[in-house]
Amino acid sequence: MRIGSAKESYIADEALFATRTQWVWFALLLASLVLFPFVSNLYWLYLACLVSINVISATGLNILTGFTGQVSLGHAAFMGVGAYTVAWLDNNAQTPFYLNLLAAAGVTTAVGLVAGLPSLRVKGLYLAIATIAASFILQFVFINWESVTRGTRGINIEPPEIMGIVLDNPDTFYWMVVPIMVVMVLLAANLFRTRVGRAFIAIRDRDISASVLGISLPAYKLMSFAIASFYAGIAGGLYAYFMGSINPESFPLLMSIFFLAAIIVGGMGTILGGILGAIFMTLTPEVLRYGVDLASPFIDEPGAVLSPVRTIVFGALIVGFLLFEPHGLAEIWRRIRRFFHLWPFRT
Amino acid sequence: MSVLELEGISLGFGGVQALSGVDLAVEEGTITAVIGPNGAGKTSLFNVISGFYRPQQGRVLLEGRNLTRLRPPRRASLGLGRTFQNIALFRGMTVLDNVKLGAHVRMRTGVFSAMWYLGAARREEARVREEIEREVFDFLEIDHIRRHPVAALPYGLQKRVELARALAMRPKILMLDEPVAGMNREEKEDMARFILDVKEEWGITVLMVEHDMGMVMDISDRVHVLNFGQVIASGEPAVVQKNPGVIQAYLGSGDVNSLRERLMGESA
Amino acid sequence: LAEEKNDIVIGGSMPLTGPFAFAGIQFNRGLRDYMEWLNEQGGIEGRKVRYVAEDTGYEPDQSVAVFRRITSRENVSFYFGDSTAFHQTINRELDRRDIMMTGASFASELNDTERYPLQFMHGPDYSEQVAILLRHIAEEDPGARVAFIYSDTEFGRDPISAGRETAEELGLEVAARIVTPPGAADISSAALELRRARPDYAIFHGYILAPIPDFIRRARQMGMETRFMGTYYSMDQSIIDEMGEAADGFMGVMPYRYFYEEDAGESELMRAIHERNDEYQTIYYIQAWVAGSMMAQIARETLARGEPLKGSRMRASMEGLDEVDTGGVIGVPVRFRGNSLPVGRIYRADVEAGRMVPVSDWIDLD
Amino acid sequence: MDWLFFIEVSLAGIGAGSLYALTAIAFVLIYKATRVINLAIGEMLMVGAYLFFALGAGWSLSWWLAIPMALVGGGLLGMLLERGVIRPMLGENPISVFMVTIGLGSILVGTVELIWTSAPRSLPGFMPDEAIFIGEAFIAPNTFWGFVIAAVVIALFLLLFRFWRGGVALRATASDQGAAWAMGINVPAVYSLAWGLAGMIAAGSGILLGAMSGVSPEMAMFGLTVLVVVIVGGLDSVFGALLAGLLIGWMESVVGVYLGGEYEHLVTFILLMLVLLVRPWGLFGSHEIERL
Amino acid sequence: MSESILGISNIEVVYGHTVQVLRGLSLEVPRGGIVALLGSNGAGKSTTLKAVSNLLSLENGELSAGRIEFDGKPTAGTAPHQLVRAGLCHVMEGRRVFEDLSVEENLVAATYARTGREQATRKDFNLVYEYFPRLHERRRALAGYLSGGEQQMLAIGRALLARPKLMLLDEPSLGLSPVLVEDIFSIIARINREQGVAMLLVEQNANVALALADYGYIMESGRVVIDGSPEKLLGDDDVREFYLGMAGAGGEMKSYREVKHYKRRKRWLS
Ligand SMILES: Nc1ncnc2c1ncn2[C@@H]1O[C@H](COP(=O)(O)OP(=O)(O)OP(=O)(O)O)[C@@H](O)[C@H]1O
Ligand SMILES: Nc1ncnc2c1ncn2[C@@H]1O[C@H](COP(=O)(O)OP(=O)(O)OP(=O)(O)O)[C@@H](O)[C@H]1O
Ligand SMILES: [Mg+2]
Ligand SMILES: [Mg+2]
Repeated sequence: MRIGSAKESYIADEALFATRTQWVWFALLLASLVLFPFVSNLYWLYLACLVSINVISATGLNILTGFTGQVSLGHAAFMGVGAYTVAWLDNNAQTPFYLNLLAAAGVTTAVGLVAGLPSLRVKGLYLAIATIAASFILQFVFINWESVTRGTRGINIEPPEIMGIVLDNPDTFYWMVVPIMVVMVLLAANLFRTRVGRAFIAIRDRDISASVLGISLPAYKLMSFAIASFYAGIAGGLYAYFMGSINPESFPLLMSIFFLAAIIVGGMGTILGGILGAIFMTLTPEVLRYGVDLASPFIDEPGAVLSPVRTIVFGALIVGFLLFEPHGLAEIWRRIRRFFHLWPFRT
Repeated sequence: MSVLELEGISLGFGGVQALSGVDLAVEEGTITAVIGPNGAGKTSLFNVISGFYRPQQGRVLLEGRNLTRLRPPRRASLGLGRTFQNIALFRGMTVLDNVKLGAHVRMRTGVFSAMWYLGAARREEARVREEIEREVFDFLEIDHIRRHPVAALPYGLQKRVELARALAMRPKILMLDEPVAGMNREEKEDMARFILDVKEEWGITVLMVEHDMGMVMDISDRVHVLNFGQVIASGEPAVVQKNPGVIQAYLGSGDVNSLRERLMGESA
Repeated sequence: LAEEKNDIVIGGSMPLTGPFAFAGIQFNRGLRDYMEWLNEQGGIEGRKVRYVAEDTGYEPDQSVAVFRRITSRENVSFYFGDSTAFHQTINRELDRRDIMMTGASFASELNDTERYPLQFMHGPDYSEQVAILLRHIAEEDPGARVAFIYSDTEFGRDPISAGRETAEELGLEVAARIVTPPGAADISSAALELRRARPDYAIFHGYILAPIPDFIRRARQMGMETRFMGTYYSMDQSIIDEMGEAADGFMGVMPYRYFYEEDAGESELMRAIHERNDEYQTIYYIQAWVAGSMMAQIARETLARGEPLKGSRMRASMEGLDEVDTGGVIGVPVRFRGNSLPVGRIYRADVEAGRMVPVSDWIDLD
Repeated sequence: MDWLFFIEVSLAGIGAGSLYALTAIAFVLIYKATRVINLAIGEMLMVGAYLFFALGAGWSLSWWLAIPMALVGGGLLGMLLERGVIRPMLGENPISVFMVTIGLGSILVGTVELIWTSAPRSLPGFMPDEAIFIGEAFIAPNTFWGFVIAAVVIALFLLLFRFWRGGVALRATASDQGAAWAMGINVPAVYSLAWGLAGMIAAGSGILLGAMSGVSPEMAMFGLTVLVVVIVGGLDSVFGALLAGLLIGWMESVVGVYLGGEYEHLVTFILLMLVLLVRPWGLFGSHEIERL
Repeated sequence: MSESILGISNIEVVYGHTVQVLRGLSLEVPRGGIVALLGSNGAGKSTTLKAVSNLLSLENGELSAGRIEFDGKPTAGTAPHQLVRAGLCHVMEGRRVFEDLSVEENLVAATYARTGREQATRKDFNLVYEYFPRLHERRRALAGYLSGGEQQMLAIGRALLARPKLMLLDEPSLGLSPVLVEDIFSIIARINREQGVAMLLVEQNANVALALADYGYIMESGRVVIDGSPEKLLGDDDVREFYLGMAGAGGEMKSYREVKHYKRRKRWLS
């Protein structure tokens, strides 16, 4: 409940940031994104870039899985398609980087549409498993289509260049990837203010009654797959540029699970959830690393427990959130906000 | 004039013949009730009309247009609105979003304009929002709950939201599957009033399935009786009510007092 | 702290956990011990050497993260990597930061001075390892039939096409190429395929242990007389401990001396290793010493030329080396060809003696 | 065509397939009773193998002691997972439960790596070592004995589901736990039983698999193929699991030999896609009821 | 042996630690008697039944105060299946048949209710089929494909097979045709008479429920607001208006067409 926010028009009521405070927050957030490079070191910038790429990808998966209810375990493979498109163009057709990125998104969208076809026949868990199959088939293509992918040897990508500046380091890359991330997130947020986004949610909640309400299931399911793949393509393309080299093992099933975990932990079906989840899941290993550093006086060979502990924590986060906080970090965030909103008048 | 006509609809599931050769016409501007024993095929008939089931035979005509080959979404956009026997709201959404979804078929925004949310998309959202507020929420007296998630609402209100959603479609014909099942008398009275107003103020033709005979007899203009997938009687409520076949198959004694005596007899 | 500034820093992305941990832990210990020993000897040109490493779990993205983390805090001159994918991914960054790198990967792909000018291998690449094996076969048994058994991974596929060409050149017949899917559980049908091909020799590549024992056991059950061979990463002593009887006669290529080798005394590094350790040390531990000593040597040479410890300069001095000092761990004088040292010896598992025994001379692919 | 060779390859494939089938039955059991798609089945199998490894190699118990203990351990693990994680998720949407099992899988793998590291290990041998010939066709002894053991267990379960009233109880519980409970079925016990039994079977398959190709955390990947098997066979059909297991085992084997090992998984997943498109509920599964 | 088979005193139920639904509800069901429980939507009728059969835990609900006794023993701490086996059978709202079991298998599942007692025989099945011949016709069909009425018959049939001492019936007439409502209620009456099963009957169809019951309770927002014999309840103005649809004190049935747009408030709400 908010005091003194009577809307003057329905347009205002439908706005993304309804109140002045929200606008202020958004501006502050943008400002801190701008200031961040000036106060952090390269390593933190590296993480920031990685987080941004993951936010894009997770947001895409959230549209498909969180909002439309189509579980996909092939998201990483779609990113792979984007990455290989960029890599191939970079090595074979000296096209500029933004064209490559758009092409990556385009190709991935096309592949995503095909991979989404099973969703017209099957749903729920069956679909999830069909996407595992799709991801294995893509993996097979990455490995065996040697003339394009160089097979298991992997393929190198030159860093992108904008107006003569080579973005070969996080401190420059940051200025490219963060704005893209912000735009992609805003686009996704807009989507769910309109009929298209609502139709997605309707399909998630009850697909047959959605269809009787005039929502064409095949069209919207495929649309959702297409949008998610578009995001995956952009993220994959950026990933290829950022890493500078990719191979078929860069996009394993585990990575798809990672993104699924990110949206679970963040909160399925909220834009904020995708963002928070991607940030949280990308940074958790870092926190663990510090934790293990702290614990080093007490255990011998602390380095050697890090990776199993990471695996365990990864699983425990999925289980824990689903058990105790099924709406994820986004819900925790809302609760915090509510608390401070009414503070000191608690309800 | 009939808005909706069914011609020779037959529908079977494996061994079960749910509908066989049903002919039925719904006159414009009426409340038409379909009654019949459980399992007679009423819900199946609705499902055939909205396109969820494909009949083996027969045609569905809406304002003379053959719908038989169309899929459910297309039929909805041509003006078939409906509510469901078991509430089928989108439980993850608020009342407002549920109702907005009803207006889905009347909106045009595509993905691209949706994502940029500029100009046309923005205007369309605002327009629909305003219409819903003005016409639907006000009418059904649910404006106070527009921001509530539907899953938490009491049953009666959920039914009302479902009606609101169907109205937001601005359908030519509104199909209600047991709109007052599970309600007490008081709530039934509210719902009856809404249904009458839908007909009278909105000018929408209503086709409804209902087992509450009191209500069916009071508010409907025409009644069709279905039994074992066949129409066994049609006509004015008062006439149908006296049809011995209908009484035997469906209505029973219909008299509380005689029932009471019967029950007393049973339990004596 | 001023002193620390002058240190020569060697960074490492170490697979202390994950499927490669058995080697990673040894690399880590080996490098640590070697640096300690080196500092006891007075460091490099009076400068102390410091070794900084973190676990990667053998995940390339973690390796990259560790690299970023270490290089953002330290002025790194050398780096030790853990997987081919990491070596490839980080290459651009190496060039940018002018850091020299070696590591656990002997991928043929990396043996390309144009693409990977700042990387080197302290042994033969996988194709060269297979070539050494084939060379030995061709000598022992001219015209023999050879089968390749490899896993369907980047690691497994690496030397296969080159291996076929080499075999043809040497007049050997490639009787079969048998691919096993990654993480394969059951190799029954692959074993049948092997039996049908009836090769004289079968070379495994792309595995650590499983499914090698299974293959050998089944071949015995089917009464085959094929001799089995492996490449570097399946040649540690542990294969005898794990496989028991079945390991007898298993052969493979090894560029370094084993810990228990009699003529260990000839070698300075082996002596140092023995001083520090009473128990058996794995070949990975020894490998780390070799890697360390080569880094030290390159650094020494560069400093001697009066140049800074920058990758490009170090590359030049590395190429200038007429003979690489391996502290005697590699039994013959070697020098870089491309990014690798294409030298090795064939060893055979002697289960009764409980150790690996050399069955060939040092083979230099030249 | 070399028919003897083809037969040998087929037998080897069917032998491997029997393990798929056995593990698939653990999966089906859980699904039948609790409607949970258990993606952690591969990990449960792996834990079973490690338990046997720990008891047999670590504590050097003899195999006839170590195997029952590992089986019991697997059963207890199943019950523990059910009690601790699955039961609190009762009534949540199936997708959440499915993802919980992914999380569980991760926890199990991490724990195994923490305790035993991820180095591959070999199990103490317990199966006869003499080569077996059917006619002239050779079968590896552990494939053969693995097949025999799996076949016996599967047959037992087929009989159980046919003639035991409990089968109805399992399915009733899966269909609507609330109603089943209100019908006098001890729902918590059914849950524990299903998971316990499944854990036991999974551990058994783990031991058999480990005896063939050693144990390592990578074994968990076996679960993925099992997933394909159950989907192809129909999630709730024991018979389907059996047939699909053998079919896929055989197919992988033949494809691996005649096309090359890199095609094994590809063909499996293409088969999966085809089945999903033609019969989404699997070859023998039952159709989900959907009404308005 | 106490007079009543079920005694509920002063219970309170909270859902999800936050929503209090029952606020000190008390009622009693005599042995072999039929008691009707009426109330508007959301009053907490189903919650009451779930509290009795201990099924609340499935929905994150909790009995936070009060006491329930079945057959002289407190039910607290007894698992639902044990209560059923002791003779308390809950026919839940919304039928809740096992959709992907056949009709016959649904009945087989119900035999678990008799674990520890005399086992069900073919005769028991035939008895069910005799009460509901329609079920016999469709005994091989999947329950999920039955029509609403058939499912309701199956739900009651299952309860019958359980041979309970007390049946909790939650809106058995929901969605049934008038003739079936009559049938179902006469069968309920028959079961009550022939088998001596006590019934706690939750119904929206007040007319029929009060016709059948020996005693009635009317609840609003979690507590009983009025109770008494059917005659007493039928004579109450509020009950007549809000539950039976009779205009005022006059006793004429109101027509739905003439529903007033303003409403009188219930006396017991003020
Ligand atoms: N999807 C389906 N598959 C198989 N049989 C079905 C299916 N849908 C309905 N039926 C069968 O068709 C018949 C008619 O069912 P329908 O739901 O239309 O009845 P109804 O008249 O709406 O009954 P009620 O008043 O109880 O709702 C029933 O016998 C039912 O079992
Ligand atoms: N699982 C639950 N969690 C939270 N609140 C619940 C839950 N179940 C029921 N409620 C709330 O408890 C109240 C009483 O519900 P209950 O189902 O007992 O009502 P009822 O009298 O049976 O109504 P009806 O006539 O609709 O069946 C309602 O307001 C409902 O919203
Ligand atoms: Mg119906
Ligand atoms: Mg209720």
